[in-house]
Amino acid sequence: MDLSVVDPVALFVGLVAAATPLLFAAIGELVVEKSGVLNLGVEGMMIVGAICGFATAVKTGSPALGFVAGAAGGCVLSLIFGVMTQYLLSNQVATGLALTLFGLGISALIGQPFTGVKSPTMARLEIPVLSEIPLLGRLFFSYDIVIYLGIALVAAVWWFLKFTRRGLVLRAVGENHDAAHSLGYSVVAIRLAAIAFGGACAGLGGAYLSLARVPQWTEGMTAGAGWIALAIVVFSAWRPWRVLLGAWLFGGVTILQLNLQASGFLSWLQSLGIPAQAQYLSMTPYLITIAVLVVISADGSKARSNAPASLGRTFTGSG
Amino acid sequence: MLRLEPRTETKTLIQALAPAAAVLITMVVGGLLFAALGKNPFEAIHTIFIAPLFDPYSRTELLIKASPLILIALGLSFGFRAGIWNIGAEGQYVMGGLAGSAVALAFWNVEGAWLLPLMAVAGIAGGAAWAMIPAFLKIRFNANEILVSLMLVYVATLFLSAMVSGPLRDPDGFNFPQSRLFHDSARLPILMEGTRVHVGIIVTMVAVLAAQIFLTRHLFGFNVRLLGQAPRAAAFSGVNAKRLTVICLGLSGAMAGLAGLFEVAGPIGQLQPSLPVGYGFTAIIVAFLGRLSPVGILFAGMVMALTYIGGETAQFALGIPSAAISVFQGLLLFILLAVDLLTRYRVRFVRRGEV
Amino acid sequence: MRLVNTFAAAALATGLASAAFAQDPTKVGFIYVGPVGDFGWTYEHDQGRLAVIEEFGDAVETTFVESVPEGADAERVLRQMAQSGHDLIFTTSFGYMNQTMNVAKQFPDVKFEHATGYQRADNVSTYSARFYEGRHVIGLIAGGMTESNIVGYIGSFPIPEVIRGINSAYLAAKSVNPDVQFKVVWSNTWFDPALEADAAKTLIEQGADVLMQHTDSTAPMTIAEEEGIIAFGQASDQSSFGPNAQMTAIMDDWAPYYVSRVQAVMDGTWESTDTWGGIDSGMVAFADFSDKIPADLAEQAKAAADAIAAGELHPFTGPINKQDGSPWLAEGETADDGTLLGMNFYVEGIEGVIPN
Amino acid sequence: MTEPLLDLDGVSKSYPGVKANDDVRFSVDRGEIHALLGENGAGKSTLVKMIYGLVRPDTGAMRFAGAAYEPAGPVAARASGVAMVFQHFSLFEALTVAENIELGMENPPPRGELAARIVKVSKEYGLPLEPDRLVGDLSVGIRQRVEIVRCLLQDPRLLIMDEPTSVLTPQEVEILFGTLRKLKSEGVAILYISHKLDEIRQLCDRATILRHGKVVGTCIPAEETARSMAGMMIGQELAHPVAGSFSPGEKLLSIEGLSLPALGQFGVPLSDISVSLRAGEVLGIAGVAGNGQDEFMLALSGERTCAANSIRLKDRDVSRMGPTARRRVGLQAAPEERLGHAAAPAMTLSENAFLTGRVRKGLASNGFSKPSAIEAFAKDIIKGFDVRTPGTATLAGALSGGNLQKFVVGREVLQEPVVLAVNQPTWGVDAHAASQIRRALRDLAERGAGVLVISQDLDELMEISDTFAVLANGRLSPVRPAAGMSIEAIGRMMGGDFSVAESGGEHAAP
Repeated sequence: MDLSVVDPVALFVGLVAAATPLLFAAIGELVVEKSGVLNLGVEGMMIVGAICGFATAVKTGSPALGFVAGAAGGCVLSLIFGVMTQYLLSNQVATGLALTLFGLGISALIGQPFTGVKSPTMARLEIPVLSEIPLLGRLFFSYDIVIYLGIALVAAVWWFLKFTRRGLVLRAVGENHDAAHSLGYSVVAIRLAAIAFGGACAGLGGAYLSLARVPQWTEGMTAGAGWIALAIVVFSAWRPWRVLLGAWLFGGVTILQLNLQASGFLSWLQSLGIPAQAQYLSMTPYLITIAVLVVISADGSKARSNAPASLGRTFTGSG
Repeated sequence: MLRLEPRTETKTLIQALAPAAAVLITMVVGGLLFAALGKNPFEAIHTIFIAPLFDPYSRTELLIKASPLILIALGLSFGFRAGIWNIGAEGQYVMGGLAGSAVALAFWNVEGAWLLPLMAVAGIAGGAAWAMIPAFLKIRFNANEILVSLMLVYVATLFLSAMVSGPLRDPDGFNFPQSRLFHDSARLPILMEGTRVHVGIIVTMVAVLAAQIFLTRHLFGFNVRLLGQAPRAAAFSGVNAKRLTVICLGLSGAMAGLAGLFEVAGPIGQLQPSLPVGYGFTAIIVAFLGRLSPVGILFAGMVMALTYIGGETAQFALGIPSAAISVFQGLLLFILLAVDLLTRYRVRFVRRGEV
Repeated sequence: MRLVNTFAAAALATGLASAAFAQDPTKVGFIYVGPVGDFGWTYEHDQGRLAVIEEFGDAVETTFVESVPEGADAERVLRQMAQSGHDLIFTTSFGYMNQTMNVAKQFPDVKFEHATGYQRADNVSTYSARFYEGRHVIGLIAGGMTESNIVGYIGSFPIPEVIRGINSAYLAAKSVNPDVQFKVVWSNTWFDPALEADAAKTLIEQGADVLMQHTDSTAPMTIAEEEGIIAFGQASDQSSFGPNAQMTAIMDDWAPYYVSRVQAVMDGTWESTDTWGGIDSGMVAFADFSDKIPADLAEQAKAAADAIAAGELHPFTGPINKQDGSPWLAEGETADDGTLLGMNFYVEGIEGVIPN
Repeated sequence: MTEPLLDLDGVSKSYPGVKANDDVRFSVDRGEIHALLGENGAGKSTLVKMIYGLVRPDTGAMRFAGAAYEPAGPVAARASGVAMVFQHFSLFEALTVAENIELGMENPPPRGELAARIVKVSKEYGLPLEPDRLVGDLSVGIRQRVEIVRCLLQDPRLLIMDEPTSVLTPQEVEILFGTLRKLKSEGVAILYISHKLDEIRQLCDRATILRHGKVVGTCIPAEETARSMAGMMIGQELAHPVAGSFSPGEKLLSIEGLSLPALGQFGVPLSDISVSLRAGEVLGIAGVAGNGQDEFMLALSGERTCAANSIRLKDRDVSRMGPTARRRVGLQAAPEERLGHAAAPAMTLSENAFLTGRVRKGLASNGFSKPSAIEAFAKDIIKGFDVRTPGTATLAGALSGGNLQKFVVGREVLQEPVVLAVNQPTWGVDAHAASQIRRALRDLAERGAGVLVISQDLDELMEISDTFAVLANGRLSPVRPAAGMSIEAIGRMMGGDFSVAESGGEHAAP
């Protein structure tokens, strides 16, 4: 065992990259849930974003266009969910699950000609002077531009929800759709917009996976990232900056367990007879999420829990 | 301006016709999809929807594939009716299968007629115990059961993975992450020679019947419906909402656990990390497609199984890629959910502004 | 195509062909654990299937079902294939073993070929490739080319197949570079591009400048290319993902085996066998060597491959001790297949324990 | 300025089965506090919803500030200068005071400025607020301030206040009145909805009185007595009790020192209620809605359990029993809200018969329902109480209000309870059905049961009650014989002054 090879800076740099697809999907779903809608189709929207982004990047040679197409793909898929749940009043849980199934299928269908194809590489953003600062340079200035965009998006969502009127209306709709309706706000239109935004973000997350993190197209490549995004939103207690923290936690645990393996630490524990299987480590973020949920729910005052009170409830527009 | 109004009476004709109409629409849309892929649409639809019904072996497989879906969906339907959202049936299914397998593996060298019932009890207990976690956290801390049960799916799947590559791994299996094969007295008896139709299917059918009776004829079903439709009327009637929450979650967990056990002790015959194949999630859709009624779930489970089995045949018989099959399934679900709307709401034209 | 024609002509000439034969092609089924688009394990099996079509043309009809989970569904798919007139079915994942055996029992007239398994019956053959032979060759290149003396190895599950590969590669690498060290990371999955990419990055961060993988996606190769280190393709020639990074690839070439087995069915000479093919059989092949490999090292590696093919060299030739220092193979002794098939220990020099 | 600010000309609105407003005409001037007075169900809420744009009138026209006024929705109404404070506030608990106020404004100033203005305006009008507090953490009185300040910040020309004082303490009421008078002095018109006569006399310049959806009169409250206004509101004459000679039988129900905390933000706590009910007695309980009626019913039905020994049926302590157990011993209840509480709308009449009839009518054995017995019971109710319905398979929600009410009351009466408590038994029911229901309740008492009727319809209470009490602010007045109650006494009791009841009554509570 040699823990000294685990470079904390490298660990951090690795987890930031690993967390980015999760970050996009989760910050989008946060906005959706803040408007009172539970869309369980994140996985489906991500994978559709992954293939749309990849296919477009390959066809046009432009990763930037790929990201735009990824967002558009996720957005279009999410609008199926939006129309079904907001106009046709179908159950959100069932529709979201069907969306995931549909998204996995359609992405594989679109993706058939793109298997084994290499995407145009994305130029890494080399920030000339800053990235050369020892330690800090690597910690903060060694990423591709999309990672910075992801963090900027978190800031934007935070600002939008906290400081803008539209953000306030969105929160109000998610909190009490009947009261918002009686004040004259269009619950359905606001929710559709939130759903579309969530879809676009999930699509971006998927596109990051297929264009930057892996980068290639393979069927089923999201491998559950969309579900983790849902967990992150809960972990964050619906607060944007905590989404960043949650994405880093979930991404970080993966990176950490790989590092602990590579350094021989898990191996060392096992040689002592401790069942230090990687699976147990992978479980911890989910358990932490449950603990967070319990703590915020148990905090008596409903208002302080920050959970959208209308989450998952169908708005029938009567009243 | 179009407006949806809840129906005040249930029209059985519409209720019966809606799913049939949805399947028909899906056939047309799906046919177009397959035609676009350069396949003969009629042949494709026939292979997926019709052919399995006329092949004796496929019919038995239909039951085997539908059985876990139906069993889990039945359990979920009670909670859904009462407004309790267990979406972690997949995890409960895994824990049931895992607990039952642990019993089978503990007695890997002991045979006896008592073993299978003991495994069943373990399976039920495993699933129910896993569902008790969200139940407890909900009634004690008011934690959202949707989110807790969903999180626990991943915990269960990882736990299964740890178990089959750890303590429950076959010691003679070359380190492959799977358990020993169960011996015969730990396997579900086969009912029809030459098929895989096992006792679990009878249990499922009995469960459909029992669920139908309990839902329509028993106080429990009545209370569940009442709590879901009119919580205050339920309180007035004397329903203890907390206790019912625990019972509904426990019941759905128990049935998912039993389904998991049937799967490992039935068609699989050992514990594998690939045990969770999404039955717990698909069952949620099945429960809704079946409108939360046991008989409806029976049919919905069968239709769902049909598309799986027909889809496999379509792959090797017609060369339709599996991706097209899942797109097709997705379409079917969307159309069913959308058409179902017409059974619950009436579309009416209204003057603008009258809201 | 030419071969088919000659074959058909010959058949006609000798009067052996019945009308039924001409109308009733041999039906060959494949069941895959992943999508054909994984560009790894399943992809290579599907390449084998395409080779069969290429070879026999209209005389065969091939079918496949992809992404079939190991478990209850597999048995049904196999059974429906058997029932629908298939003559020969390839079951291409270890996890299909029990299902293959069950269905084979019920359809004695259908021939089954189970990849990487160890159970056989009158109508069930098994086949696998001695990938460890290939691992020896890439181990030589890795040992010779590493500058950090750290080779990163992404393993899937700690099964004998994978452990054999690690041992073989390590012994070869150490023979040319006594200071070499292997870092092994287990992914506990065969296929998860994102996780594999992360594992590759982690290994690189921890000093590896050579990557080997025993998982199925091309993600590690892509990462190696990005990070400017070297790597070896798994299952397929992955040079399109790593034009600079890939030194060579161990390719699973199932085509010769599949063609010969289909031929045997056609000829009526098929019988249950256990095939463990190595470099000599063509089952294990190499992608073109990169010109970045120093010429003498490339030469040495090629020579080793030839020697293995010729049966002059065995990658596990003593003296070899087990990890704990206890002797395994004496001087000049070579490992028997039984031990190799059940290999569950590291050889001396590899750090860490095999997870359980 | 002769033209009124708001003018309603023949406005009508019907809902299925109910004419909520019928040819309503009245006007409100600038700088006037105008009371809209009426019993519950007189049509006040529908009327103000029309003015606020939430409901559109069927016929008739409205004018506002000299122009035709047809608001398409609340946004349009607010743009015209109409603001409204709801009885049950439309506030968002998880948002702050400032955010809640911003949501109600069309063109809010920047956040910082808004917060400053909230502080300033709220102080100016004597309703100080902290903009950054979460509304969920505030008391009901403060929440109302948020609603009012939200309106004030938009410089309204007409402010509608729906029962604003029902949730306020007396001190808070004083503060509110100060605010309203200040607004009036600034030329703002206020439409003030209430049925609290004293308040209206203190505060309002004019009053329009509604009864059964129609305007029955206008007056200047300062020139009227509480009695004369009550007369207009309730009807000129009190009906004489039809109750015959009442000979009290054994004591069936005794409640002693019943106290319960309030339920929810608009609830009223019950404090120290003591009363008893004898065989053959119909006890009428009057009171303005929202004075603890719902809580009292929940305590009687068993939906909320209470401290041991506070409720006894005959000699049995039922305080800790749930609804099912109480039914078993014979204490039954019929709550006010028919749909969703007394009956499940999406269930059939048979199922609704089963809902409470299960125990006493033996409709289930071992938990399994007995369909033929249920069917028979449902048919008995339909037949016995003249419920107009195609059959027992009809959904409860499809029945008209009156029919469903007959069904609900019939369901309880036919179970021959020992004691039956009913809240608003004829609320929204046509005259014929109402008299049938009252007859049935009397008959039940004559068969030896005790009947407790809570109602806001004084006519009704006078008609069927032997004894009479008033619930005000969660307290119950002493019980008096119904015969000989004067409107004035009732009015004072409703205001919480129980001294009139204590002065003479052989039925005073022990």
